[in-house]
Amino acid sequence: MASVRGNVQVDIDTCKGCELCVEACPQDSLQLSEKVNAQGYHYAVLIQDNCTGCENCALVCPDAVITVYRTPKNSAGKNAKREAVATVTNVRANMKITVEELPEGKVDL
Amino acid sequence: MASVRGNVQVDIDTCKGCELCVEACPQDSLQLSEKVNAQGYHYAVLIQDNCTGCENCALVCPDAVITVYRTPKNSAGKNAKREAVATVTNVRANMKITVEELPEGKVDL
Amino acid sequence: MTQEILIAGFGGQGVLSMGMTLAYAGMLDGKEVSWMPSYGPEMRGGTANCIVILADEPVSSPIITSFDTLVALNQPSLDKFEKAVKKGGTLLYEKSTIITPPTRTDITILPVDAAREAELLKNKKIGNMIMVGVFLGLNDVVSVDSVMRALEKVLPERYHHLIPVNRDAVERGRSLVGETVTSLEESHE
Amino acid sequence: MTQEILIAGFGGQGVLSMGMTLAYAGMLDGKEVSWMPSYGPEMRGGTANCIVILADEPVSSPIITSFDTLVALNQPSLDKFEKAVKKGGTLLYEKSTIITPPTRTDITILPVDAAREAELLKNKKIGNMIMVGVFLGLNDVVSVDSVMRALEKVLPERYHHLIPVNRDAVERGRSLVGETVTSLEESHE
Amino acid sequence: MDNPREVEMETVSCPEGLEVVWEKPETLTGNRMHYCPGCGHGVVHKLLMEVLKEMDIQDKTIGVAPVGCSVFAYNYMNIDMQEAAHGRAAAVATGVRRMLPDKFVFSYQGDGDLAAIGTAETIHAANRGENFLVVFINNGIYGMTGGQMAPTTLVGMKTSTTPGGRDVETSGFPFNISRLIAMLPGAYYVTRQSVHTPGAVRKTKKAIRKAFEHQRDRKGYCLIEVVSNCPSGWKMTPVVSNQWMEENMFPSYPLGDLKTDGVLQPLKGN
Amino acid sequence: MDNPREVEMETVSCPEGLEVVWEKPETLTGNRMHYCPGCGHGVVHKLLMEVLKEMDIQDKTIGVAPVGCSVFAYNYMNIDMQEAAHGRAAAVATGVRRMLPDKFVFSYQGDGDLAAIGTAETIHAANRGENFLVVFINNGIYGMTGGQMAPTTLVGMKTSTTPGGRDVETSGFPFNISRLIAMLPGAYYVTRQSVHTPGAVRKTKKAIRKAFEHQRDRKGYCLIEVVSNCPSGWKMTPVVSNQWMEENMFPSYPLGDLKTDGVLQPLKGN
Amino acid sequence: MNRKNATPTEKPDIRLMKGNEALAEAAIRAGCQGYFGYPITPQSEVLEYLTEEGRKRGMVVMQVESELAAINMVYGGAGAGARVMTSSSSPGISLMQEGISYIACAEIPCLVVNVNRGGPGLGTIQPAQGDYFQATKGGGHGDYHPIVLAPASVQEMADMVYLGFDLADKYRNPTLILADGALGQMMEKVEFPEYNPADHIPEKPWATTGKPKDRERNILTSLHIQPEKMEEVNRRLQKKYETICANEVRYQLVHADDAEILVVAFGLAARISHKAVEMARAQGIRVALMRPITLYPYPYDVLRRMKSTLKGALVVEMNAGQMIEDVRLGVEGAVPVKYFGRMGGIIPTPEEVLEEIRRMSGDGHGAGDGHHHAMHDQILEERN
Amino acid sequence: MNRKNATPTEKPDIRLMKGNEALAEAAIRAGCQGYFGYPITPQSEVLEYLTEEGRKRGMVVMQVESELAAINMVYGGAGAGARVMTSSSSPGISLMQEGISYIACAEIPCLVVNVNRGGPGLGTIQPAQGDYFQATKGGGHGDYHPIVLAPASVQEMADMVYLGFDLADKYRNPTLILADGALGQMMEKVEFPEYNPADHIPEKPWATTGKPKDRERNILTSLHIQPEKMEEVNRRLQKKYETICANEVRYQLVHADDAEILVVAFGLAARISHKAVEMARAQGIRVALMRPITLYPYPYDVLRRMKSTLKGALVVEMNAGQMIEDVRLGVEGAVPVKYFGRMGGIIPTPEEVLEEIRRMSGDGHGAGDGHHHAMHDQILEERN
Ligand SMILES: Cc1ncc(C[n+]2csc(CCOP(=O)(O)OP(=O)(O)O)c2C)c(N)n1
Ligand SMILES: Cc1ncc(C[n+]2csc(CCOP(=O)(O)OP(=O)(O)O)c2C)c(N)n1
Ligand code: SF4
Ligand code: SF4
Ligand code: SF4
Ligand code: SF4
Ligand code: SF4
Ligand code: SF4
Ligand SMILES: [Mg+2]
Ligand SMILES: [Mg+2]
Repeated sequence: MASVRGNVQVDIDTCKGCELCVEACPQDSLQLSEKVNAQGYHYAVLIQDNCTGCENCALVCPDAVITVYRTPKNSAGKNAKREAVATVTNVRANMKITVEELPEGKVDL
Repeated sequence: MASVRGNVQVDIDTCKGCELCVEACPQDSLQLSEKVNAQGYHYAVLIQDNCTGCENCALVCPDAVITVYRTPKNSAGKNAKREAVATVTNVRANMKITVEELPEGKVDL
Repeated sequence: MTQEILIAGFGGQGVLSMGMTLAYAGMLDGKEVSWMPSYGPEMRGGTANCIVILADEPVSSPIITSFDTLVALNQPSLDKFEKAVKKGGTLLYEKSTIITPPTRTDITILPVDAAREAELLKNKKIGNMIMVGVFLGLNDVVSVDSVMRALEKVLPERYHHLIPVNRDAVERGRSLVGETVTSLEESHE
Repeated sequence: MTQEILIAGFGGQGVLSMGMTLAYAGMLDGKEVSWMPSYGPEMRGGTANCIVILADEPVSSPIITSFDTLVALNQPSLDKFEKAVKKGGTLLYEKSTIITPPTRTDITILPVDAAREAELLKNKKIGNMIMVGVFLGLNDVVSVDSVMRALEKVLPERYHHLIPVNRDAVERGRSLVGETVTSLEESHE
Repeated sequence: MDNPREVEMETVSCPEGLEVVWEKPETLTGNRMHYCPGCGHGVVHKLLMEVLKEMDIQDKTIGVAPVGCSVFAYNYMNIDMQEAAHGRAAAVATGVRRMLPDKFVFSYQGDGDLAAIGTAETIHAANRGENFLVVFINNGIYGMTGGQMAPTTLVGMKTSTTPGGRDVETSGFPFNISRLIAMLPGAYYVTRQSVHTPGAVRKTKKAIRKAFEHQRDRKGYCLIEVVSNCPSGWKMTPVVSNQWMEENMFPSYPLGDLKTDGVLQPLKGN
Repeated sequence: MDNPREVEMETVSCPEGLEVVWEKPETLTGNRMHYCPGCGHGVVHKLLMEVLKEMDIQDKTIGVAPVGCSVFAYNYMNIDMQEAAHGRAAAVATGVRRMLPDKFVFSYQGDGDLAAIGTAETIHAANRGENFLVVFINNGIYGMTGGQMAPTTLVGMKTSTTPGGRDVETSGFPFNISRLIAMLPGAYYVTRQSVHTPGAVRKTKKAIRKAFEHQRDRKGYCLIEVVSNCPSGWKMTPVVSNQWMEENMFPSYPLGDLKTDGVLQPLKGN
Repeated sequence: MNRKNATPTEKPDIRLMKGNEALAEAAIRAGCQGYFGYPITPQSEVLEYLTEEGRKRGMVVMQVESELAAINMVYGGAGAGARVMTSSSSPGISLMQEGISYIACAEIPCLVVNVNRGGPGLGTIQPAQGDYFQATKGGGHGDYHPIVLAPASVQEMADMVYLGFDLADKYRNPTLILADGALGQMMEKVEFPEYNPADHIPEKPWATTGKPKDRERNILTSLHIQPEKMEEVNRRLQKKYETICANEVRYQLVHADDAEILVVAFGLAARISHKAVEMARAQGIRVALMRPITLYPYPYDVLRRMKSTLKGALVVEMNAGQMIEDVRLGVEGAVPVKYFGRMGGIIPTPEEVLEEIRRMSGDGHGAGDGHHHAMHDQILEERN
Repeated sequence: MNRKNATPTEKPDIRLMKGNEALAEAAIRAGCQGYFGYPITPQSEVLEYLTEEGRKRGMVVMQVESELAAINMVYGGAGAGARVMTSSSSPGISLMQEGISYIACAEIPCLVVNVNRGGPGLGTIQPAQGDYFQATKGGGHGDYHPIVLAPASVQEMADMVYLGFDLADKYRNPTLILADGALGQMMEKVEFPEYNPADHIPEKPWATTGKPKDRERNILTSLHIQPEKMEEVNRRLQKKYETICANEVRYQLVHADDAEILVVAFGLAARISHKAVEMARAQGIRVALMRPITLYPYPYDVLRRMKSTLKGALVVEMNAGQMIEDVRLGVEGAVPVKYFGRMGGIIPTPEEVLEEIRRMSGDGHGAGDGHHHAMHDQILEERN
């Protein structure tokens, strides 16, 4: 469905969980985390790999905590492996960090 | 010319000689006196007997110093003798007061 | 006996009414009481706290900086106020919202899973009354009776149908004290 | 020698500039001088007055209530200030505007027909300078020379072509003194 | 005597056989007004007091005087009055109005008072639809303080603070505040009148009467702007000032109703 | 983990092979904003700073913060700023503007600040055609002081000082001040925007850019009203607040240009 | 407007309330008919409470466009004969200074409440007492004085509303209540006394209510363009202030009998100082507390009376030292006067004050002095 | 904005001018770049003169919508680094109190002129000194002090503009000139000194002129929401005020050597008192005059130094007795302090003051004392 490949990073430490990005994303790529950050907010996270880099989420985010990436127009990295999509700056000893590789097959650009 | 007979009294002590009544009188009945009152103003005086009692002078007078009279509609006093037309409340010992009877003939109502 | 209490958490957690309930109860018990909310624009961020003083003598300042009891309902509150508990004092905290638990060793620390207990009582809003109950279980500065009577005064009339469940929450909180205190070690996992 | 002068009249009569001319002249003569206008809303009615003090010592207050000389240019001013002339002082007044002349007998009173004199000099506006001249004819508190130099400073530049006629007016005023003083009796007709 | 027709004598009663058609209403105190000769303030005072007399509401009316030449309005109007701080007459009137809902209340204000320092109070009273009348004397100048620029001073008009004429760059544009007020839903009746001719005087009086009737019927906020002269500030004779006013003020402040019965009227003029 | 797709890890650089298309401009300081979650203030801050960055005028711009929730704007905008007294931002901006005619100046104000206590300063700055930009956040409430009625509060809207909903009799009408300002000849560009959708955000940014370009070209006063939300004051979640805003605020404050290039635009809505 | 029946007498009634709310509730019970205000922390609850409760009970309660508007509406409303008030906090009160000067000169009775926060400027919203000078010396122009009351508890936040209105009416003068953010925000026990407005509100024949045929018109003005007239007005005002000074001084004196050190403090600072004084007494220090309840008129006399037996005075304020001038004026150089204070919204602690008291008393303050005096408050009203 | 070259040096130049005009002319010469004001009697000439002359010479001069707007424009303009001023008279100055408090807290140097008229309220437009308290104790909220200068002649109306701006810049503090209607309206001789703004105006690195890449952004604010921070700001301000008090006290002392009676007066009242003192000296009364030139900081020290040799002090004011408190604070109860004053725009006469002096000195003030002392003014600047 998405013809352009994009990606977003959320500064989850600063995210306030307002959900406006979730609402604004045409791809339904975002959702609020069940966990809270140190401020007690359920921060936004990318839940799908279909981000088109349309910027919508970043535009509406009041706290400017989303950075948006996209395949360069004359792109080399078109099929670059997708990696980290959310910034975790508030890692604590007791946090459980799960990193899952997204299956390559799902990237259908 | 004037079909209604009128008359005005100017409180010359309070008159400020602004000349607005003179300007407003359709009958040119008013003029500023050459003499000044105690405030130093050339006060307004009636100089003709053709006043129609139209009120114009009184309406525009900022100091509300003009009283206007007119023959009653169902008038008895239609041709009543014209008398005093200006109030002199500031008579001083050294003032020269001239009273002239207006000739009856001139009253053409 | 004087108790100086700080209750801190998010806006919606019933911080202020918890404090008011205690203060009102104290008043009914003939204590000198004061209740003082924080009212800074940090409220923008959604945090709220209040200081409750229950005393035998007239209260001098309603604003104090160290406390016999801290009730911390979220992480920022815990982080900010842990050090404000008097040596030997008590710290109650809402377990479900705390990522990094307190570390002081010179005070009594009780994690309370008030949110879960509230859910068990089928009313998410009464976590604060669970906490009141825990507080009562630990202190007899005000009587349980007065707290129950205070509830009627503190709850707006439109919520008076909820008085019974609030009472239940207070009771449940009191009964938790044994359990919680024994689980103290575990909370420092 | 100190001279305390009040000049009072209508707005357009040059009251303020008359005072300024005297003050400026005093300054040129090395005197301590002050000039103080009245600035009340009675100005609405068109009256104006100013106090000029010419002194050998520093002037304390620029606002005083009794005067060596009163120059009254209209009836209201005369009525209001006649009593403010110090015993033995001088009262000059503009004859043409006065209906009721002054009645005090303990001061020197001089009616001046400055308006007519000004007309004779073909400039209605210089009545005030006629008065300055009369004042000079009566007092030597400032020099004629300084008054003449003061005129240049007091008149706005656009009126500098009128300096000669103003000088003439001052001269005429001085020369009037003899005539006026002798006609004093008559003014009390 | 230069003019033989000049007649003066002491008369106190109505001349024989005539009846009084206009005399000073007793709602005026009779104190001599301090206004300069020919100033429009006096005319408007008179009209206000005539209306109170005609409606027989002298005993029910509270006036609020401004700071401006009309600061002494209470010396002339024979009614209970409050003297407001400069610009705050609308606020003072609101206070009176809200405490005395059954009385009649008006404020009387100059252009500096109403449209400069008092802008906020003026606009918010209108926006609240306060049930009182504001009489607004627009003479394009600060009369009382000696002729400085007012918000309504015309472009190019000379005043003591616009010696080269009002310049838009520095001082902005003449401020047509009545037009703004007419836009506010709280305003019920907004009109611009003058008092320089007998006809204009009659119209203004009608407007005042209408406004008090609206007030009686609790219709809300009414504003009567009177474009007026300031012979002293403008440095003109009264007669010339009125001519100048017609030629210069009216094009910028065209006379007529801006809003009647709560309905905006089509714009006239620029 | 409840949601297996939730991915978290420490990443600091741009993901391999991708380029940044949106990131926080360095004209924002990076301080965490104190605004409530979902509050429109943050979006507008961001847009302003993006425009300064794009026009490369960060070093030439002086901002004026109000008293209101955006009182701390200077903590977030990485430019020289002055914090004005409540309502006086337009006066403060005038002072800056007149002393620094070659710089860029804007004020940033809430509806209470701009349209209640600051009415006079707001209107007179516009009327003078002061060459600066006013960014006006209309959220229909006093956010900072805890949710009292603002001049722009809708009829029937509940706030802590209109517990039964705003009632016209007591509190007057919602105050459409941008419309009044657009009427003033000194105003060059007046527009009403919002920031609740990506499209709205893009439009608002364009408006801001346009206003700064007008300022550069010395066209005079520009006002950008942003109809915004106040989730806390309205007691709604951010998402619901935006829906509520569309449904309730926009009819009273219809979006679009009120005046462009000095020309009044036809009225929309009521 | 049937002002005398505005609020029926109610029986005493004990509640736990915020100071701001207690003040608002008292206003309703005191027969206040009009409130005009503008929100500002930390006193917005006054407006909010009155909006709900006051309106229900017949009051006109308006949130208006600014404090400037509010104070001038108070002028208008109170001038129309009603009991009217406004409230605000420091910056808002500064904006009212012109209006208060007008009100004082036109002799319009009304109540103004300042819930003082930390200044200057926008400052902080935390409690402070930095507006003492403004309140007592006259923040506006010209020679005038509001009567200034300084509550020190939620109870007094209520009590001083009745007193404030009554004094205002008695003297046709504005009364100012100078509280602080903590007193406004804190909840304490409060008991509302019986109070029937009808028994307290005098006739106001001077009010502008519409001129009946048979009386002269009433004019409320502060304009007296003739200096002679203006001086006369000023003399009349000064005379009134003298009467107020003679009759209305109120203060609280604790442990005065044998005191060597006198702590002087008002409002919240006085509560804290009271505690410190008790602590010091427990340690045997002979220290007393004088709490001015009226800041204008100021209890100079009690200071004058005490100065000969004192060794020193300590003024405790939540500002940089303002009331200290009045204390110095009171003791007239007879004893050293020290200041201790906190600023910007910080509240001093009893321990800090105790420390200062100890410092003043010196180390050897005489053994055997450690007798704990029972607290005995006396609220004196001098000659009244 | 090349502020340092705004006004080129001019040579001394003697004129006969109104005080208001002299003040305005001095402002131009002092390199004032911006004036924002609103007309009010008796000071409108400042605005009018600057409109004509100031604009010609490059100044930005604006008549704005109100005093409230004016003071906030001063905040903005002076905050942008320019020399900026405003002027008004009593009611207008009251309206500026919030703004002045903000300016003081944000430490923005500027000049505010109050040509005091008779109050309170609308009062009269005649000269008075009733705004002494407002000026010196702080009419606005919170702990702050403008530096307050009190001219007593047209010459000083000019001189104090230079001094006022220089002090403002030196301390980043507002300076207030407290004159009165007579000083504003009267004409006297005035001489303008050489003054090159470039030599006096310091760099203003704190000003908001646009943030270059290589410096931190400049923020002018009075908001410090954390009480700890706000207290810190207050402490910094208090420290500054202490420095000002230590360095900037100015006063004039006449006939002090052998004086038994000290007349204390400022501004116009001091001129009049001076005359009275000379008259009294001529009658052999040992009386001196102390004229505070700075009202804040106040010359308490000179009073403290003199108090032991005095029999009494007489404070002469054109108000109901305001400065008398500062004099009492200065003499600390050591000598009786009497007040004589006129109000509402009335100016006391030298004769009236003499009468009071005579009353104080008693009848038998010692024969043979009738030696006329030559007047010797000394304008002292304590420690500076
Ligand atoms: C607070 C304050 N600022 C300024 C003044 C001075 N002042 C008195 S009247 C006035 C303006 C008068 O102009 P306007 O309102 O147009 O009335 P007019 O005299 O023209 O009728 C001013 C500025 C004042 N009295 N109070
Ligand atoms: C003189 C003064 N009055 C009142 C206040 C209190 N106050 C602070 S912000 C504010 C209103 C804020 O509302 P708005 O301007 O709409 O901004 P928002 O918080 O909604 O963004 C008020 C009344 C103040 N600080 N100063
Ligand atoms: S950039 Fe567009 S597609 Fe990607 S998460 Fe954001 S809104 Fe969704
Ligand atoms: S819009 Fe921004 S702050 Fe809100 S949830 Fe999304 S990332 Fe977080
Ligand atoms: S009433 Fe009419 S006709 Fe008679 S004098 Fe007046 S204006 Fe003239
Ligand atoms: S209009 Fe009135 S004041 Fe003017 S000249 Fe005529 S009578 Fe006199
Ligand atoms: S100054 Fe102007 S407005 Fe004032 S009274 Fe004179 S003419 Fe009328
Ligand atoms: S209170 Fe409202 S306006 Fe203020 S930050 Fe919160 S949501 Fe935004
Ligand atoms: Mg005008
Ligand atoms: Mg808002």
